[in-house]
Amino acid sequence: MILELLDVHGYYGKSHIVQGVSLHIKKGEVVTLLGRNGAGKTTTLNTIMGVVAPRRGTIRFDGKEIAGLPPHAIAEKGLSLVPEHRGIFRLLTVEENLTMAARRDSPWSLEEVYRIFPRLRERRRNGGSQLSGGEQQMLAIGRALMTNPKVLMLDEPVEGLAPVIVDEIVTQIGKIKESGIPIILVEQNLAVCTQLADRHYIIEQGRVVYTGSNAEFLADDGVKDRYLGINIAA
Amino acid sequence: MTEPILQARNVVKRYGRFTAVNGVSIDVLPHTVHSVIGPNGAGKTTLFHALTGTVPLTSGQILVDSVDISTLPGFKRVRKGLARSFQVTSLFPNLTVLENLRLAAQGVDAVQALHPWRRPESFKAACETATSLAERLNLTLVRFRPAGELSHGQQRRLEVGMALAARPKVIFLDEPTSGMGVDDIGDMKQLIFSLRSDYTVVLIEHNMDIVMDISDTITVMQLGQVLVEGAPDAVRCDERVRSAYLGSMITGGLR
Amino acid sequence: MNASFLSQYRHLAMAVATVLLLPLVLTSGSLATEVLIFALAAMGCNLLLGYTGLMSFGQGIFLGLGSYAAGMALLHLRIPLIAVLLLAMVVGAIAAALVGWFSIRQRGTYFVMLTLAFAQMFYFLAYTLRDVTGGDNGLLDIARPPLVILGQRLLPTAGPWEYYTLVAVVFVVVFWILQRIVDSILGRTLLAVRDNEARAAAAGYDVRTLKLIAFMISGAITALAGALHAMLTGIAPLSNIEYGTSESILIMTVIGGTGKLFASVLGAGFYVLVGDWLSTLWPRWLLLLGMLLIAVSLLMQKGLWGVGMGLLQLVRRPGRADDAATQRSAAYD
Amino acid sequence: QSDTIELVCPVPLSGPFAANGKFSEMGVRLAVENYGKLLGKRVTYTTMDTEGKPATAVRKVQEAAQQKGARFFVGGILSSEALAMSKEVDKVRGVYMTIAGADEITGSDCNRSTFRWSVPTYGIIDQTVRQLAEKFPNAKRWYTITPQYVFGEGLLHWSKEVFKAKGIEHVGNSSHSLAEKEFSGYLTNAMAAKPDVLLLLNFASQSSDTLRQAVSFGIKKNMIIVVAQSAGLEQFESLGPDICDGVYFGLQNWHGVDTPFNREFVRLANVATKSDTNFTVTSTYTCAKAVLDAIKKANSTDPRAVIAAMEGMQYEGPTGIEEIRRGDHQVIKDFYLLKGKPKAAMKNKSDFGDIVSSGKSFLPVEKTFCKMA
Amino acid sequence: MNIYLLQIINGIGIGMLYFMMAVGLSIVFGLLGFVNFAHGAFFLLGAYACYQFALAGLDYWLTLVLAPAMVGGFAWVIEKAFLHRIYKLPHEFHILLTVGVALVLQEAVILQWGIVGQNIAVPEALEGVLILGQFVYPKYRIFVIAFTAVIALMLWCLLDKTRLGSIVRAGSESTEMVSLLGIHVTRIFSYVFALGGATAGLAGVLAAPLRGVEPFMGVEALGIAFVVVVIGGMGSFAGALASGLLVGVVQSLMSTLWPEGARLMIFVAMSAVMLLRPNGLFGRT
Ligand SMILES: Nc1ncnc2c1ncn2[C@@H]1O[C@H](COP(=O)(O)OP(=O)(O)OP(=O)(O)O)[C@@H](O)[C@H]1O
Ligand SMILES: Nc1ncnc2c1ncn2[C@@H]1O[C@H](COP(=O)(O)OP(=O)(O)OP(=O)(O)O)[C@@H](O)[C@H]1O
Ligand SMILES: CC(C)C[C@H](N)C(=O)O
Ligand SMILES: [Mg+2]
Ligand SMILES: [Mg+2]
Repeated sequence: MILELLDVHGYYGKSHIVQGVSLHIKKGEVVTLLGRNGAGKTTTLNTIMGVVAPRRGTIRFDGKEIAGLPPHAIAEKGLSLVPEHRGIFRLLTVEENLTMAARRDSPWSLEEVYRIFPRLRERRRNGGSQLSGGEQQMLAIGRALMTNPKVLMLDEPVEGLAPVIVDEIVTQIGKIKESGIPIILVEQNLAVCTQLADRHYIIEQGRVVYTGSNAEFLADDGVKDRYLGINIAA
Repeated sequence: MTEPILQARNVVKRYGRFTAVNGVSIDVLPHTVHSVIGPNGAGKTTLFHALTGTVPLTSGQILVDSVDISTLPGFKRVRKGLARSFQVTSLFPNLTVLENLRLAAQGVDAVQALHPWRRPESFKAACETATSLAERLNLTLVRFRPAGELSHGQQRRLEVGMALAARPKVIFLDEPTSGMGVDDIGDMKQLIFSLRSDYTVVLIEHNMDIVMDISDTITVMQLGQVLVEGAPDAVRCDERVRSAYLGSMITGGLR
Repeated sequence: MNASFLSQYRHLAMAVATVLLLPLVLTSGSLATEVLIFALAAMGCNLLLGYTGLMSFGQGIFLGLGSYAAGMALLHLRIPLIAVLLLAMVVGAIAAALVGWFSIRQRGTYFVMLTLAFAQMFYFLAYTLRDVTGGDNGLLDIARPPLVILGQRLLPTAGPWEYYTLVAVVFVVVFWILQRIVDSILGRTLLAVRDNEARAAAAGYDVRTLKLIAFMISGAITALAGALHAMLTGIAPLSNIEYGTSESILIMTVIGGTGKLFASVLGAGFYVLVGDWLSTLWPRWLLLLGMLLIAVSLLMQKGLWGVGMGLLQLVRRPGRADDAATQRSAAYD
Repeated sequence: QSDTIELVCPVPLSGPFAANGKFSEMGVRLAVENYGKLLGKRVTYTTMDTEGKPATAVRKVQEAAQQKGARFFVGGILSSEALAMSKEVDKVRGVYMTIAGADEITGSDCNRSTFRWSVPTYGIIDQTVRQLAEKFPNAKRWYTITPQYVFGEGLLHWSKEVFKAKGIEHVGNSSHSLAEKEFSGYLTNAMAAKPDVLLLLNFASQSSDTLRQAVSFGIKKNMIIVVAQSAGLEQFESLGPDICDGVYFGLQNWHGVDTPFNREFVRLANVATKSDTNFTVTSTYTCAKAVLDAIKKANSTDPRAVIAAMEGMQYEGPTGIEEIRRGDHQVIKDFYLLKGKPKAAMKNKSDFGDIVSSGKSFLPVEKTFCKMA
Repeated sequence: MNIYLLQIINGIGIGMLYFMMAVGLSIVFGLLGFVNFAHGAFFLLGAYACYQFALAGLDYWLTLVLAPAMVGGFAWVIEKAFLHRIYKLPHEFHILLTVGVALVLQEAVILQWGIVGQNIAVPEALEGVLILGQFVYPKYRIFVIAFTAVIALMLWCLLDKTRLGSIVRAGSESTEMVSLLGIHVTRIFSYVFALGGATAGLAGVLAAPLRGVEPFMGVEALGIAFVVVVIGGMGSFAGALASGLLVGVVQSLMSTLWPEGARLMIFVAMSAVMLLRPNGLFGRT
């Protein structure tokens, strides 16, 4: 068990958003967090990273408690979040965006990242403000890899990407998975989720309301209908 | 044949030495959904920027109802009936959802906005637009919350609402469904489709499920230029489009 | 009953109460007058900072120009008091249009620096144009004419409290007008501009014009304060246009709290009175002022207004949290 | 009514002229503390910070007059604030004595309530420029550096008069703002004009800055440098003897001049401030003492009576017997020219130079433009 | 030699000093996004440290290293003690705080070293003048030009060519994102603030033998720094250099052409730049 959340609560000011989430992820595993808009998926990731300080509950990473640490300390331990807004530095070039995040011990070098995302190599001298949405997403993922993550958290990674690129990114996430890095994936695109994930969690109003393996989930239309509002029948 | 409501002729937009949009011409017919698709970085958003005046044109011409608006600044184009949503959410984060919508509704009326004495509440039409839009976008529950506190998906919906509130002739939606929940995507698709009766919609979308179902015309862009233009079926079957853009189309949702 | 209607008159009542209270607690009419004059200036600054999101470090320009305008009018033209004040406001608005035209293209801190540099430029301009401004000496012997309307002598202004009365009337009227403006469609649109300019432009607003209007209103009011100050002291000195004046006005505004007009009155009162008091304690009183500023920035982040509201809340109904939500809805309905 | 007589001392305690303010305060304090009882009342004083701003100065004068009924004011360093205050004190019919330099104070803007101790610009130039022009008849090319305000322009005006009279060529002038700190450009310009004499008409820290930078440009080696109005000992101490050596300084007073007042006061100051006093302390002390003396002489605290007593009054001052001229309220007194000496020649820590010449030079009242109501 | 040429040389001398005064302000602005009103006070501290060391008989060359280091350290403490707590607040609070710090420092300097200005001798090795034809120029000013040029080069390498530089620029956009990459961004803030303080302190040390020390010298330096940063473009290193030189040369040339308006012309130059390039010479759009 590389990451484990037990009854974690997270707040924005006074609003209680994450209301006792428990989940875990093992080495080499890909799990997804699903749920409607506003369910608390992003907030859960933010709570893990310490961006939102958890008020109650335990978060264990590699057996050690990390709840309460500041984000940079958590990131340093090997948790890496690609946020939904991507957070590309507009004043830095593509290459600077990548190198500033680089860790010496990372198996992901600049070359490696360019190999996965050749588009980035083409635009390496471009400022971060001059990228299209898809380019930004590639850069964000590439940059996260440069930090040598032990757990990678992707918040809606294929949002706004062209279908070919989605294919590409899904393939790449698959490769990352094969390299042994466990991934927590928040994604609205069920096709992507079910292609990649081993297990799924569904979150509703800040609580985990469903958990199941990929196979169970695929088979259970009722769950999708109930929690995600997908009317498969129609 | 009906006159196009919006015509772009040879629109070019350069950023420094880089040409993001390179001579694009499109005709948008009234009461249609005209989609613009293409790989990331093809210049779709830049085309929107240029059409709506967010950035100045490098060259080319834009006509709305045959009136040349190419040199008008963005805010004046709103009054000519163009309104847009942004790919990267752009709201008034510290104002409430209703206030966001009210301001968007009021924006078309330039003179009102400068009124230093009248109270905003007395401007009934805008308030009503705001309330009904909040309802329509399923934001009634959070209508008194500051927009910055909404979840990503809620903000995306509000983003679309901001464009609708202006009651424009032509509405530009830049990836309205990105970040939306699976359930909402269906609703949004219905919504956009229904807009067709009152407005004209220009849509950028990567969700082929939506694009193929509701578009009347699809323009496919690549490297700043138009690659293909046509009806959905023609575009879907076009080999160049398949290889440049569509791939295996897992974005289409669960099928 | 309309909630914002109520709140408007609540604030106006506070302003009137302040005007009535000052003579009871202060023995110097000049000091009381200075409080109101700087309250005007701070409100002008607040209109920019709190409502439009523009942190102007150049308010001294308008204060100084207002002083010069009033000074020159009183020295060279024979026009009634009201006309002098209006003239100063026009001068302030024009100067604001000019400075604004250059600076409002910029946002945030760049805007701060630009206005600051402009403040310096106007200082040296006034300094260099000695024939007009009197250079380092300033304009001296500025008279204080009585308030005459339609040939009717309404108010003498010679005595300190007589002059206070005039300033108090001006202050209350301006407060009321400003309150109306910030509650108006324009005021609320300015709030939107403050929040997100790009979106405001995309929603059809002419952002530059809006900001320019706010800047001009602010300039006019600050110049009015400058004119009143020139009449208070009988001089239009170079130091009114100095960068230090801009700094003081901004500090008052921040100390008071942004986004509520009356907060600026509190801020100005506090700054003027505390400064006056500290300076009698110790020649190195700026050390104390500095510490006070540090303390305010560390501990009092909603300004005096926030502190006041906090206390009020404690007294009235301890521990009610949903207040904010009702307020928000009140602002809309 | 009250059992105290209160002096108010409005001076800049903060801002660039705070040093002068501090010394002024010291002077008033010494005067008040050593005065004892006056008309059976205790003498007290309050210092008020004008922040070097005329408007603040005026407001504080108003405040003091309104709150405490204060009528006796001593202070004001900068011409601008002194001018403004003089008018305000006149409005409340008080008494104001200042050391500021602007000629208008006892000239075109003079009034019943205002008195001035320092020698105005005419006398300063007469005792410095004219003296030196006569001393160095071969020095025919002069360059001036002037601060842009009334005091500086007054000095420049009278210098030009002397130049004309003595057939001196004025090879250039650089005017600068009161905010200037960088003088290398002006000095470069001055050197290019190849003058024999560099005349500095600026004051306090600005003249120190100019002088220091001039010395670093090696100017002392090939021209005579004159500082028309020096701040005296405080300035020499801050510059150090190496820079002052060989430079001519104009002085309103000098502790080394042997007068009864100086003998007494230097001792007093050494006890109270552990230094051989300086220009600002001494001059403000003298002003305060003159006002108090006048109150004693008038045997009344009615400002009108005190003014009457002051007009024409003679007293022991730092330059010897000094007299307040009735027509313009100007104190008639000596002005000195001092030449800085090398460190090796200094007999004690305050012995920065020797008086070269001294004397009284004043325009007759008719020529001062002073018309008193 | 032509007088205008001389004034240009002199202007470069002034300009390099102005650059040194301004560059820290620009760097701190770049990362932290607010105007550090205590910047002038750091300049003041540097100058007084130089004075104090000179009194103590310390070698000037040692002072040149020690004093900026101390001022930098002091800035670091200020950052840790105060600024650190209020980064999340709007910028007006940063300004309020740094104005407060500036006041406290200035008054503390008065309490410690007195209100009267003092002179500082030029280091012996740099005494005297260099003779250029019929024109002389103090050796010390030549040294200032050379030394500042070296420092400028070092700073440029640090900020543009290193990973630290990237982080600093990234941090100016989103500190949260930087920390999500495992970088202790608040520590970087402290370093950069200290670096800004140290450059101001260094400018103070360099200026002290030229201008002496007096407690209000920081205010003037801050004013200059503002103008230089505005003209150069906020947060731009090259801009600070170019505009420092521009201001110096304008001021120096004006001392010959129209001395009354020398200061005014700086601001006229500023307006001209603003008109043509609203973001400053090297400002990013
Ligand atoms: N900064 C904030 N302050 C206050 N409330 C917030 C903030 N950010 C999010 N919320 C609220 O927290 C709830 C959960 O938001 P979160 O962003 O975690 O949702 P999500 O599951 O990621 O949704 P989406 O799919 O739309 O991204 C929402 O109701 C939202 O309104
Ligand atoms: N301000 C800018 N300066 C320079 N280049 C830019 C700028 N903005 C965008 N670009 C470039 O223009 C190209 C087109 O960008 P645009 O955002 O229009 O693409 P898009 O088609 O909307 O892509 P996506 O589907 O990913 O949003 C991209 O390669 C991008 O790098
Ligand atoms: C004689 C000095 C006190 C002159 C002074 N500098 C002034 O401003 O007038
Ligand atoms: Mg989310
Ligand atoms: Mg796009």
